[in-house]
Amino acid sequence: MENVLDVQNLSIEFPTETGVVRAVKNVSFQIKKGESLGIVGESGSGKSTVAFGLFNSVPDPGRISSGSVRFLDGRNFLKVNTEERRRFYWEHISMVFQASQNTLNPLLRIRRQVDDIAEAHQFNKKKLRQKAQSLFEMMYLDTDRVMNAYPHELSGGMKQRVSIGLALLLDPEIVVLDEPTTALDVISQGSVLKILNGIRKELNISLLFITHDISVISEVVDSVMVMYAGQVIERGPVNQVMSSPTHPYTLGLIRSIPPLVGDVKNTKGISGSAVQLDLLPKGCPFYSRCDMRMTKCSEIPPPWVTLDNNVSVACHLAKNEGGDKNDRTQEHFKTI
Amino acid sequence: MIELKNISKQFDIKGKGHKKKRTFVAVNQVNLTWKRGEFISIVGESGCGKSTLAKIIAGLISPSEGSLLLDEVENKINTQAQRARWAKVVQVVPQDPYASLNPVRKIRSSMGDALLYHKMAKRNELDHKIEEMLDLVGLNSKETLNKYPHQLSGGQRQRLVIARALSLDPDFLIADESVSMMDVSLRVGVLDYFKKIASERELGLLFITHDFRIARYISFDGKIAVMYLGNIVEFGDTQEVLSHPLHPYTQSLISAVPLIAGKERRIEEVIPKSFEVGKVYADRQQCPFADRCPFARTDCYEQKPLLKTYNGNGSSSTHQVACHYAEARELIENV
Amino acid sequence: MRLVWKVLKRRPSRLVGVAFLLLFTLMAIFGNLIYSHALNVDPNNIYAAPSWKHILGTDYAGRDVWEQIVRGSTNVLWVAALAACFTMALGTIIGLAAGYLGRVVDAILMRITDLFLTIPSVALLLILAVTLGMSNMVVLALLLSLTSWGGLARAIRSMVLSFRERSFVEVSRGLGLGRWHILLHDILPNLMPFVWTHLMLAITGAIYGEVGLFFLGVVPFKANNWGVMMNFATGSSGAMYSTQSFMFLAAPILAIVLLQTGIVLCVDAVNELADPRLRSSH
Amino acid sequence: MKWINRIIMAILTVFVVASLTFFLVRLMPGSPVQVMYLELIQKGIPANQAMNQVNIILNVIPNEPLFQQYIHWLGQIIHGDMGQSIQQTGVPVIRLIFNALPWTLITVAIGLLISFFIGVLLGVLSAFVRERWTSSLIDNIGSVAHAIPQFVTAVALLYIFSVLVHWFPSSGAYSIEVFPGFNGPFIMSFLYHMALPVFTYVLTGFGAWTLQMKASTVSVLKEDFMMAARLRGLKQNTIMGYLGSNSILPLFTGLMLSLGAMFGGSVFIEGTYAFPGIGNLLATAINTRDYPVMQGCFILTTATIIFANLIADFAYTKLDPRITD
Amino acid sequence: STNGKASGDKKASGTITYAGGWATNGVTNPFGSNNIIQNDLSYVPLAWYKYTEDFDYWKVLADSWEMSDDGKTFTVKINPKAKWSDGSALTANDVYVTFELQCLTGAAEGWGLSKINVVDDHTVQFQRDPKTLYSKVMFERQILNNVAILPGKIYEKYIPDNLWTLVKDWGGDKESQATKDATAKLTEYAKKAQSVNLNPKDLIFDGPWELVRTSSSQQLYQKNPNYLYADNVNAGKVVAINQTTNDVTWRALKNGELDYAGVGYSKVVYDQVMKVHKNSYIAAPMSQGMALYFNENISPFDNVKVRQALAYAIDRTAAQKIGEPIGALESGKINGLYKTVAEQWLSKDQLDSLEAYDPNPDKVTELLKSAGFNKTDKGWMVPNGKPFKFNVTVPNLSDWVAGIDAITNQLRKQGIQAQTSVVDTTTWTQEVPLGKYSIYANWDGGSDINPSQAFNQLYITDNNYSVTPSGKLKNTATSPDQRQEAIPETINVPSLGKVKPMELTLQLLGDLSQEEKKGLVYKLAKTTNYYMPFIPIWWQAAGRTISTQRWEWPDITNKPELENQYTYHTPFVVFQTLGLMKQK
Ligand SMILES: Nc1ncnc2c1ncn2[C@@H]1O[C@H](COP(=O)(O)OP(=O)(O)OP(=O)(O)O)[C@@H](O)[C@H]1O
Ligand SMILES: Nc1ncnc2c1ncn2[C@@H]1O[C@H](COP(=O)(O)OP(=O)(O)OP(=O)(O)O)[C@@H](O)[C@H]1O
Ligand SMILES: [Mg+2]
Ligand SMILES: [Mg+2]
Repeated sequence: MENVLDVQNLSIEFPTETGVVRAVKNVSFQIKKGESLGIVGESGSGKSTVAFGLFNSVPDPGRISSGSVRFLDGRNFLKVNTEERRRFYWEHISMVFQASQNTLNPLLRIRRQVDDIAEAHQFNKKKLRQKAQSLFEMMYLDTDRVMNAYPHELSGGMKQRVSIGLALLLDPEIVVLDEPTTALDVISQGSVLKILNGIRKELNISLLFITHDISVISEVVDSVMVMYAGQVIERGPVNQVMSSPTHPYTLGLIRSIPPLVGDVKNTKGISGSAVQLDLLPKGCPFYSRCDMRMTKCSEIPPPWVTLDNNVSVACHLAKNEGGDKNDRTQEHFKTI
Repeated sequence: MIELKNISKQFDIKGKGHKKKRTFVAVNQVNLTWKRGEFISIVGESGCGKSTLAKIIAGLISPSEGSLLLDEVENKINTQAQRARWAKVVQVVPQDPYASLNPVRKIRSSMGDALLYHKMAKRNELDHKIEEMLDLVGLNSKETLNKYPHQLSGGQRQRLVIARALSLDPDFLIADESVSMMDVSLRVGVLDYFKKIASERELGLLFITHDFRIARYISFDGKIAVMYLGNIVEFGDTQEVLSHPLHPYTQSLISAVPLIAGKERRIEEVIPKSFEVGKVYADRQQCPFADRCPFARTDCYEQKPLLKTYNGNGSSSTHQVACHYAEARELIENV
Repeated sequence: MRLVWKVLKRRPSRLVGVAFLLLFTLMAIFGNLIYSHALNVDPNNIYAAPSWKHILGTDYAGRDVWEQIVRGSTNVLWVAALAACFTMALGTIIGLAAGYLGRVVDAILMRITDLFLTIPSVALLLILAVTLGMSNMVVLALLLSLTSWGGLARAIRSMVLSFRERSFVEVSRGLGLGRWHILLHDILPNLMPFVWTHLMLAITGAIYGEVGLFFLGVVPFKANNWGVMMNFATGSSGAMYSTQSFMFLAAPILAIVLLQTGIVLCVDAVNELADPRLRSSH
Repeated sequence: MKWINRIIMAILTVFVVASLTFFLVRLMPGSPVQVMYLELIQKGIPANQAMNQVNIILNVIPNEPLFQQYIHWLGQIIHGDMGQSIQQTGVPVIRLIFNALPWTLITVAIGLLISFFIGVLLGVLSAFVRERWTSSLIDNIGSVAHAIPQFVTAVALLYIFSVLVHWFPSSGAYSIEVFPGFNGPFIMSFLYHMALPVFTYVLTGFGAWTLQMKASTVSVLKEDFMMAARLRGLKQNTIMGYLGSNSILPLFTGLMLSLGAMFGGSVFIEGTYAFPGIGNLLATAINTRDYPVMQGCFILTTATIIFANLIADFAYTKLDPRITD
Repeated sequence: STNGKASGDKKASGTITYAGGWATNGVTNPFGSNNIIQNDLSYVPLAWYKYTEDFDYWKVLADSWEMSDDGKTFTVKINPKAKWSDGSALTANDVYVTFELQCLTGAAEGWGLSKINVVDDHTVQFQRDPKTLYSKVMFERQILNNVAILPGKIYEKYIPDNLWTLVKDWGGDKESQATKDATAKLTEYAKKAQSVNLNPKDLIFDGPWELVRTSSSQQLYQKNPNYLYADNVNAGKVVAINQTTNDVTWRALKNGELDYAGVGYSKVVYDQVMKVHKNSYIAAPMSQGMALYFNENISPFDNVKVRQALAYAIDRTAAQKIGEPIGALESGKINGLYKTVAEQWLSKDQLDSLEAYDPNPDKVTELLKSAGFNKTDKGWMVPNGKPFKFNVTVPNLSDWVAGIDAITNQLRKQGIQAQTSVVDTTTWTQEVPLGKYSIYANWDGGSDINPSQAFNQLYITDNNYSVTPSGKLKNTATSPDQRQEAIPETINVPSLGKVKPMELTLQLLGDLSQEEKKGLVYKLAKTTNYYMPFIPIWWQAAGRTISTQRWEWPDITNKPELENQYTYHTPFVVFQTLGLMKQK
């Protein structure tokens, strides 16, 4: 299967008064048709920035310092001119935002916002409205009411589902979902995840699912990428990563989720504070919080290693062969 | 011991346009007993009245009906003196640690205020006291005291808020969604603080959350109350409620929790008929969940079920539920 | 002090503003000391050109224009500062009371505020000024503040209302702190950045009102004032109509413009100084 | 229902203001009755006779207690009669006001619209180039223009455009040689005469709009829906429409409020340009203690402000769907 | 209807634009108290007085007139060719009604007019009350020159049937009920006639121009083709611009918009205006000035020596240079009279005998010391040891303020704590007669160049007395404070002995021979010069500016009768009527 999306060495910087913040560093990944990839990481680890990077529209004052983004047509999307880029958006790649409650123009009815999309991409307004209605129906929404409503008349969960509906409107090849459930209630979140799962399978589209809560992800994505301080530190099939995390950070993330059944004794947070981009050592970014750190970790950036189980990881501890790594995960498993 | 007896709180909702004023019941006939040293979690969706209940207990708002008992003595909180006294009994740690620290005051004055006001410290020993408090929550007082809230990290702020609540040496602590704004990796740390401090001081801890994982973690040996539209629909020992939820609402809540691949597995699912939280006004006499309940029958719409002890197969006698057709289910199991 | 300098340095416009403001403040403070004697009328030196003796030339009565500007600054700045303080006090107190003392007080105070906001303030000012005769600076300042506190009161009230709902106030209530304690220690400090910023703007407003009253010439005057100078320059002395008398017209205009510019350019610096959040986010 | 209440409230406010000003203006030193009475006495007319004559000439009952006068006035005002001018015996206040009002209203309205337009443009511009020197230049120009008193600007403009270069006339609202009405020469003459007053309103007014619009635009630009609109591939026009409608909306209330401020400013501006509007009328009335005229101007201005606010609120609920009332 | 009547008239194509209007939004009613019509332009009197010697007039509407020898009747014949602008004849009835209107306001009664008879269509007879203090000459001038003839048709209906009875009652005993009633009635009718608002289209005119349109700042007039002297008039239009403030007029002059304006100047403006548009200045004499008045009830200003000392202390010429630099006349010898009038009525010797009060510091010291004052290093102290305070109140007429400021500055330099207080004009008008100010600036001189009027103002009216029509003095003060001048009935003047200024003034008002009058004038002037009830600072400029850019104005050198028109009439009305103006 071909890659719908191919990102190579994407780096994004934010110049600020105190210096340049490198929010994303050398991030590379590919998504195949129908595949869904999850990005997990703490707040500030650069997840949203990667997403905006895909659209080549990093918020001010950010800039993409290097790398390439290629979609199906194989061109470097970062070099495409504005008008072409505009046409490309939503028809090929669309997005559901982190705070999607606020992504609808508060002054226009949903209907008008659908029309605006139709107009921008030269679709038949009537047909597109019908399409929107059928999508909203798929999402258990009262279509007539929703179409004629102003955003403020809808609840958070409804708006989120409307956003997802709008994202699917033009049958894009890939949909980016930036924390689509964070602001939602448990039941709403559950429903949204279910809907996403269903749609993904039904429409065979690719998803890029961004979240800071690793527990949310496992039902929806095929593979997962863990980010820390703007860098990818582990990547692999979701089951592999979840069941045998290699990087201490990934391990920490999983361990910080209290289980619903069984003993809670082994639940444990990661010490230290969340990502601080201005306090990074030369070597491994996780150095200061890692409880398995070694002296070389602070000096030498860990190499990128691909393990047997299709998992790639950037950690000095990770080894391609040898038993101690397996022992460690094994031990960890027992603790869960 | 704090007891809630038939506590209700109603709000008048201003009518839109031509519509009349309506009374909206945020908390409905809640009975709850909370002993010193006991951990209780309250779980429910947004808007179900969790915070309102917390505020009533903390004496921040007065209930429309019902009474609040401290050690079996009825307790009224009307005057400033009564409020000040009650503050030393119950403290709340609010949801957003950033918003709950005064942004333009230094940590020192934010922390010291209450101590001085209640004359629990003299001005000259204030710094010392504050340092003690900060040590307790594991903060370096030298680094923090002269800073403004925005100069601290989320976790530090949350700990400060806890320390401040504890400064009055209360017997009971209410934590309202205290970790929902935090990163996953930091949550457990804060929860551990709560647990540690509460057990060290034998505090009663009322933990409000919408996340069953957190509820379970915090009150692992305590109790869980599930709220829906102002009502407590299920109440019981944490383990019991989670392993054998009785109320369809609890069941659908638990069904909605995303599972961790490779650790947990879903056995059965209860999906509500609608994903929107309904609204129930004072004048309706029905099961509040009836509109969304996949198992609702006619009498659910006619008669409001009361919270009563469930004596079904194998349950302990502390497990209470407000459902005409309560049925225990096991939804999730370990892999 | 270091902090002030740091904040000022951030933008050149702030430095310019402070320079203007400082200049006028010095004038206001030391002007009356330097020029303690009465203004010298000299019929043989009417509308003299600028020279070393008369930096800005002389006016229609042969009086030194620079001296008048300096003397005027004392009056203008004092009244403006006083009026701004009164405005602040009035607006803040009424705003706090309305926002914090419950619905009845709120309703009454807000009706009054609305009334003051709707009455055309310039007209009211004119009538009051004539009525009270503006015998001294304090009365004049009170008058100016009387017509300008409304907006502030309303803003403060809505801020108080929103702060009242903020979590940290709730927490303070939960800690059993008293109403007044909360008002003074929790809410008021949060309003201070706004109040400080508003103070600067209130000064510009007061200058506008004060100088304007004198410019219109409907009120009695004794003191030197830029407004009086402008009135004479555009009116009876006809300074507007000759290049010879240009300085007499231009000097008060320039003084007002520079002073107002100075204040306005300082506003964002004051804002930043008053608000610890802005200060260290850079 | 709500609007009826508001309208009643508005009328009540106007009434209260009118009543307050009734007493206020009569507190001013130098009552016209006194002035005329003493004049007559100096002419040699006995005191009681002089009083009588003042009574006849001035349309007021001298020595009538203030409260009685007020009751009297109430009776008048209820019938919509604002009384007659004292100084210009026999001329109804209404007529004086209606002679003056159109000039003020038109100049203020045009000035307001132009300054709003310029302010909005500059505000958007400044928001787009933010954090750069052009932006802070625009901001500073805006706030300085806003802070410079109207009369200073007026005098400066008068000096430049009427005294130095004789581009614009020195007084009046139109040339008497044209026939007032809807005809070309009259309109041209009016435009020519109002150029300077309008220019002054614009110069002193646009700054505030620039600052407000900038703040508003900056906050809308930060809104997620703007980014969303861009990523949806909407056309630039549509996006600008989103930005414009959302950021102008909060300025509407201010637009109407500033109408009141500009009415106040007309005292300065019309005085400087000898422009025969409400501001001039009011200043003259104050100088001559013409109570009914003063009151008339006051009532009119207040009513204008209050009803402008009412209209603004009403329009706001129509424009912003989030406000449902 | 009036529009375009003169449009075919080639000769009358020019426009005169002048600044002269004062009204703002007034009524169009030539008899109205806020009339917006420039009556001079639209309504002419029977004759124009030349202000040169008594009995010298230009005939306007009147053909001839005659005063009976006993001074009881004055007969006027109207020019039979006189017409109204609508073409109807101007008759005796119009004159009759016009003067009846004057009776309504009480004005005519004041001059001693007791009855009018219409003899025939063109002849009117005026009856003069012989008891009146108003002289024959003044009576004649009032009838001929001072009242413009208004249309009888329009005003008839405002005249009460029993007018002459009321007029008679009015002149009776002031305290009688009949007098009070008559006054009330007359005023009521006057008010009706004055407050009616007439549409310009309904009005008819007998002057050279008819009113076409008014705006709040301008009025437009058009030539009246039926005017008696229409052949001479060659200005088809006149535009009158309201003179609200001087600076508006200055701007218009500087922009070359005006052909004629009566406006004061400061030096700089004067220089600028005269440089452009062929503007030139005509210094018209005017008998008004600014003076410092004392409230002689307030110590130490009750002391003649103090007042004299102040007169020596003040440099009036310097003050005038600042306050009224252009066109003003120096105050001259202090004697209560306008300079040229004094020269006319007093002989050179008499004038020389008056003290000049030129600035003289030694005199100041001498006089103040003799008044018991002390000079310390802090300045002058009054006898009780407190500082000598000199606080002048000035209405906010800016030229006055500037002048007074110069004076207080002078005084401060001489050790007197002098200060200027400015109040708004209305407050000032009210508070001056109430005696609120110890020293204040006020208008100087009567409104006439006749010395009797000047002294009447100074010694009778300002002293809160009035002369009844029957020639008696009456105190009008309502409180003791009001007698602000408080000039004693008898003053002991060195070299004259005891003088009773009020009585002398009263005599001066009556019918006396010129010689007798001159004797009285000298006594009063001498008294004033000694007693110093006020210090005149300058005589107001009444200069007129004309532009010869569009119009050629008549040469006035050695033609005092023409020169005087600049002071007393709207000059171009007279000049156009006489055919003396040419368009360029
Ligand atoms: N406008 C900006 N200016 C400066 N730095 C920025 C800006 N936007 C983002 N950053 C920096 O980029 C980093 C990554 O931000 P990003 O929003 O991508 O994080 P995230 O992983 O999406 O976090 P969250 O879970 O909170 O959404 C942050 O550390 C932040 O400091
Ligand atoms: N002061 C008030 N006036 C009117 N309604 C109120 C008021 N406070 C709360 N409510 C309503 O009462 C209901 C319960 O509110 P509450 O804040 O207790 O919910 P919650 O369970 O804490 O929700 P969340 O999880 O969102 O914090 C909500 O529907 C809310 O709209
Ligand atoms: Mg993000
Ligand atoms: Mg809550």
